[in-house]
Amino acid sequence: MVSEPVVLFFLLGAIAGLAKSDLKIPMAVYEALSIFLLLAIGLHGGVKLAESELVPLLLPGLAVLVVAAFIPLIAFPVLRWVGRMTRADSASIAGHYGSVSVVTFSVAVAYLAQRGLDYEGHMIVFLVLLEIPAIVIGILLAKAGTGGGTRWGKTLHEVFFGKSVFLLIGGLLIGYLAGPENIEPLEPMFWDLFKGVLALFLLEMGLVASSRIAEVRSYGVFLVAFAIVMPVVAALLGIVLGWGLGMSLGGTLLLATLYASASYIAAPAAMRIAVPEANPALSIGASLGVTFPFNIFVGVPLYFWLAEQLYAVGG
Amino acid sequence: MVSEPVVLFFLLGAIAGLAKSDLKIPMAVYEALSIFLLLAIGLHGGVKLAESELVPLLLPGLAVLVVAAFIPLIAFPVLRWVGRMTRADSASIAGHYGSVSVVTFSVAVAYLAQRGLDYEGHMIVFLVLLEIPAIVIGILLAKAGTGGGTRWGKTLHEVFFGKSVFLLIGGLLIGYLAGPENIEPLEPMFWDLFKGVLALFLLEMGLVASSRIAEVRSYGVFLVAFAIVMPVVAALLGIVLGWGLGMSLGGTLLLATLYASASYIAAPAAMRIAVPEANPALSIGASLGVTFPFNIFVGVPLYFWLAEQLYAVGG
Amino acid sequence: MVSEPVVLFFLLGAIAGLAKSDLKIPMAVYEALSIFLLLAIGLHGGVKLAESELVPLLLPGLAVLVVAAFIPLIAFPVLRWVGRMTRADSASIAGHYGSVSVVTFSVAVAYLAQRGLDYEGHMIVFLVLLEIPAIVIGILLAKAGTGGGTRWGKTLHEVFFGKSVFLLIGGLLIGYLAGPENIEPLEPMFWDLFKGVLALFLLEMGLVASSRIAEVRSYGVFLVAFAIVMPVVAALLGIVLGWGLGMSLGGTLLLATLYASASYIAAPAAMRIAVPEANPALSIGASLGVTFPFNIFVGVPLYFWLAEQLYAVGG
Amino acid sequence: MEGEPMRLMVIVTEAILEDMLVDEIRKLGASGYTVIDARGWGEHGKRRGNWRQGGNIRIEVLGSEELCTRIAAHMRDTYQKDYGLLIYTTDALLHN
Amino acid sequence: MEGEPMRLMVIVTEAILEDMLVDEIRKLGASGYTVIDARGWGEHGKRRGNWRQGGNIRIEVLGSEELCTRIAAHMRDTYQKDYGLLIYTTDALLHN
Amino acid sequence: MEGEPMRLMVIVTEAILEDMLVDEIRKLGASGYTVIDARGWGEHGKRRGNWRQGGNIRIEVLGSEELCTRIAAHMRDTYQKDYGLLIYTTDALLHN
Ligand SMILES: Nc1ncnc2c1ncn2[C@@H]1O[C@H](COP(=O)(O)O)[C@@H](O)[C@H]1O
Ligand SMILES: Nc1ncnc2c1ncn2[C@@H]1O[C@H](COP(=O)(O)O)[C@@H](O)[C@H]1O
Ligand SMILES: Nc1ncnc2c1ncn2[C@@H]1O[C@H](COP(=O)(O)O)[C@@H](O)[C@H]1O
Ligand code: NA
Ligand code: NA
Ligand code: NA
Repeated sequence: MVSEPVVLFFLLGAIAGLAKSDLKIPMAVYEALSIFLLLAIGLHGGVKLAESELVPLLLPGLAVLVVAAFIPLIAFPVLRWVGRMTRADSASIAGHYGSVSVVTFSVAVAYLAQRGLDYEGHMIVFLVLLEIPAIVIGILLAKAGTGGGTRWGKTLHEVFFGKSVFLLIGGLLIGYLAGPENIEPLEPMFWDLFKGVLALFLLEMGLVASSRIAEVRSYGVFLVAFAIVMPVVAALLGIVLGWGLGMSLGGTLLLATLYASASYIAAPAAMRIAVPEANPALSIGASLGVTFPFNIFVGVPLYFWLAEQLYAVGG
Repeated sequence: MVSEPVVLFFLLGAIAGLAKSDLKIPMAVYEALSIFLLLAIGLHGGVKLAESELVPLLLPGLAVLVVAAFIPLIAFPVLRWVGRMTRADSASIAGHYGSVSVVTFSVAVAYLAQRGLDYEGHMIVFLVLLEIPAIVIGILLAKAGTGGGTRWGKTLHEVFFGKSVFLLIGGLLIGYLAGPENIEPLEPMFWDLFKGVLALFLLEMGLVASSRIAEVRSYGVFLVAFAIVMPVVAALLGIVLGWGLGMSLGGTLLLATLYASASYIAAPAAMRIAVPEANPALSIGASLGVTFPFNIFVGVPLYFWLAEQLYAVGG
Repeated sequence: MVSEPVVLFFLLGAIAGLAKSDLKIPMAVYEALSIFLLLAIGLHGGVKLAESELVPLLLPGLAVLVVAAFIPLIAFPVLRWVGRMTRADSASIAGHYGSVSVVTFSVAVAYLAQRGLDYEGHMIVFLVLLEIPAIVIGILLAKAGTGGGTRWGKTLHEVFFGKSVFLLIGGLLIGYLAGPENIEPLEPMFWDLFKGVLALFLLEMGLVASSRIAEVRSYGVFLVAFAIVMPVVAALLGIVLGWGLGMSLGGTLLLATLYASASYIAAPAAMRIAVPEANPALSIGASLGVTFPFNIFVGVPLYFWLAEQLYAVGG
Repeated sequence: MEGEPMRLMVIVTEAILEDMLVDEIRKLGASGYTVIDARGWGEHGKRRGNWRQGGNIRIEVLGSEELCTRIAAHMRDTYQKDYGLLIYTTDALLHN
Repeated sequence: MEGEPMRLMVIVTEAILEDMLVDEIRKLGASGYTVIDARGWGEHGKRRGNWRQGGNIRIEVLGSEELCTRIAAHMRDTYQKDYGLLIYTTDALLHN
Repeated sequence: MEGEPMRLMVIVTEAILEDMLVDEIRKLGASGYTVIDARGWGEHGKRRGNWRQGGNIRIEVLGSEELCTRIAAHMRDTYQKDYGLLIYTTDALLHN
């Protein structure tokens, strides 16, 4: 059966959407669920970080960032010259795939929890670090050689103070400053309910994704193929890097998942402001309509299996 | 004192409404609470179902369905000829009373939990099964001999893909497919919070009901009497049937409550589309303004007492 | 470090607001969180009350009420003649400071829980009692000698049936009537999640307060000074009274906090109706923009320290 | 003021009809529509908007006079008898 | 275009006044009203709509010119001085 | 009917632009604005309003004809090409 039952809620939402059910998650509830997930992930990372030493993380952190920068740089030429997409669309989609998805990450965390596997707490720091640079690279790619001015001020503001990055960093800091004991009274809310809230959020994601898939389909087979092959390629980068850095198997799965996942909270908002000539239906359609379900249903177990092979052989 | 303290929240909401308090539960929160309750009930039923054998359930299930079909068929002529209501109103109200109320059911479940009594897990399957046929019967009764075309496509869609039935069935399937162990991480959310969410939902129900009661009153004493007598009659059917089928005392209480309860989520939506000439103030007023409070305050303890007598005698 | 980590969420919200982050808590969610907090506080108080005897509370309760009435009577002349504010503004602000803040109270409760200190359960009854009279005094001060008619009916209705007082009293009664055992199934919701919900609410408070502080600033240094000195003075009254009545250290901290806190749920709503000529930006700006953060960051630990000194000396 | 002369039609009705109505408005030839959640009161009583069965929507369609006439006729024929309904139009200039 | 000539009145004001206003609008003779939650900015500063004290409502009343004049006068007399308030009207045709 | 003749401008566009737009509208000289959440459909497809990226807002500005012309021109120049956008105006009388 399926790797992790929580993804069945995505399926339920998608069916509701495709069957035109009157099931609707009000926008206010969607906002509340996403604020919860971002804060919870951040808090948890902060607590884990408070328990680890920071200096030894600098070098691996840098490596993770540098390798991540290759993802949009690989994606862009493929989209532009194989896919024959406009510069703006190619750059925007590349930015989405370079950035990360908090919910995909959460599904991988749940996948590990189900198997009783641990992971490095600072993975959540990487999650935060990886959200931003790819978006900036995407914008630079869009503007390179066009001479068009960018609303950089507004855009960087949208990136750093957009709720996604802001709540992750905020949660991280609060968790770090407060430490494990002080966070304990918050755990019934932010940790015990985590998976239940994730289930509801996936239900909503299914509803939203189902309305997006039609739009991707109309753009043809190339984009669908890209949205499946690109995450696998990126995950391979992550698996090799995690293994090379001596991470635990769990940590490597999370890194692979981060690389493989595509953003649909931070990136769409930033790109819509900074590269308005890009068609958001394409980038959101690919990342939410294809890559997200691919990752949670097929990707995470696949990356785990691949990582296991490498760890078995390469020790 | 009162059978189950959670119903005091209904009273609180009703007082707020009657006293024109500015207390308001925003529609988005109402939607979120009802999605939660429907999913939680479905999941719980699915898990219970995964633990039981299905084949022995077929015959009792059929019996429960067949007897249930009599409820709207009893209600309709009473409304039409005793109450002198229009065909459309009679049919619509009959459909509401044939269908079931998830929240009344939840109150009965809480009532059993408080007494430490168990019940058959497949009761939740019956809950799902019973929601639909009475609505269809109601529509048929409305159209019989009128020659008026019905938006059947739209109506059946509203019934099956309306959020109420859809989430119950979806939760049931997820619970069944995932099984008890996999659902465990969702329990802090969907089970530990169940009663608290039910309390909030009852608060809102009280607010809504209080605005409805005035409307029923204006229709006179017949409708109020119907809204009290009909559930008791239906509950008796359920008690005798549950006992006859050899159900546990808890299961019989739930069956009686299902029969006695009137829908105010699925039925109103479907009827408004399919029998628009029926006045929704009457059906919702009776089911939500009279029958619902009657059931949770008086009905559930009464049906329990009646069932106890039968089990003591007929044991 | 900070007294109680939950207040860091206020800081996070305030930074988001000042940095013009796109983080927004939808109004529906704000309403839901505040309904939750009010009910939870009320229920908890009711349960505690069910465990204590009522008669011995009458005299202390009266004392608490009478002393509390002095707070607006002290504040009004200061605002009117030192601050040279209009009669309406002075009266409205005095009413806000005489009334109480449920969230400040909750932070103090969390502060005690963190230190493992107990408190008298009937403090929550005092919380309810104190919300109302100061508002009425404020209105009387505004009208005294102006001959202007007041919408008394509407205003008193707003006070007693406003959601704040209504839910506190309602929760109190339900908790009292149901008693500890019956409330237990509601605890995973209303008690285990209390601090997590408080954290989210503080996040929202930070967002709202940040938009208010600018408005106070424009009114000058007097109002800011008032909003800091007034709570300290009121807290001293509370400390001495609590000690005089022989309360526990925890109870005295809560009483001091009640006196020191200023309302921003019940009072603004009532004052806007009853004293419309008062500028709400001033009263809400002072109470929410200055006094609230002062109390949760500095006040609560300060009052606790002061109470400790008195109990050590006078003990 | 310069701009293309148009007619703005506003329909206030029961929220439960939304999916059906917007489909029909598209089929009747509108180039777009805007929907907003609303509450209100009229002949059919108070619509508090606190739950789906009791809420209204307010639909706005900008189009030609002829389109508005067609939509109004359809609405009257199909929904007027049984549902809470208000339809009005005003003059408008389109600027984009 | 055919339809009954009417006047559409729009009132934007503080959310806290809703219950009072709709009562008064009924008493002044309106046959209905429609309320929508709103936010905004004006003379009285920014109304973010993130909590009840800081939100606006937008009330629409379709009626005769005379009704609109009466409601406008009442609003001005009762609320203009102390509350955020905007009142405007436009021509409209009623189609049902 | 008596009242100050004005022009009412309505802008329907993507929710993500709200903060920028209201700043610009202030800078272009408006004395106020009112914002409402909306959903809809138009040339740029369906906007369901179930998440922020997919929602619309509806902005109302009451002002002089000249102000409306200025705002309309700015909106067209800055947002028309890349964003879902509808701009229309109607006549209105201000009553306060
Ligand atoms: N005169 C009116 N002015 C503004 N809105 C109205 C008016 N009459 C009705 N409505 C709106 O249209 C809905 C349905 O109207 P009705 O069919 O009269 O109940 C009401 O709930 C109101 O929201
Ligand atoms: N010129 C305007 N155009 C559109 N809405 C306005 C205008 N002026 C005021 N408003 C709305 O009316 C509310 C109260 O206005 P005011 O009394 O000017 O603060 C504001 O919060 C806005 O929502
Ligand atoms: N003819 C129309 N009538 C009413 N609303 C419209 C119309 N056309 C567009 N809209 C609204 O404006 C938004 C953007 O329009 P568009 O740029 O055409 O996609 C849509 O999502 C609708 O909410
Ligand atoms: Na990625
Ligand atoms: Na029934
Ligand atoms: Na106080």
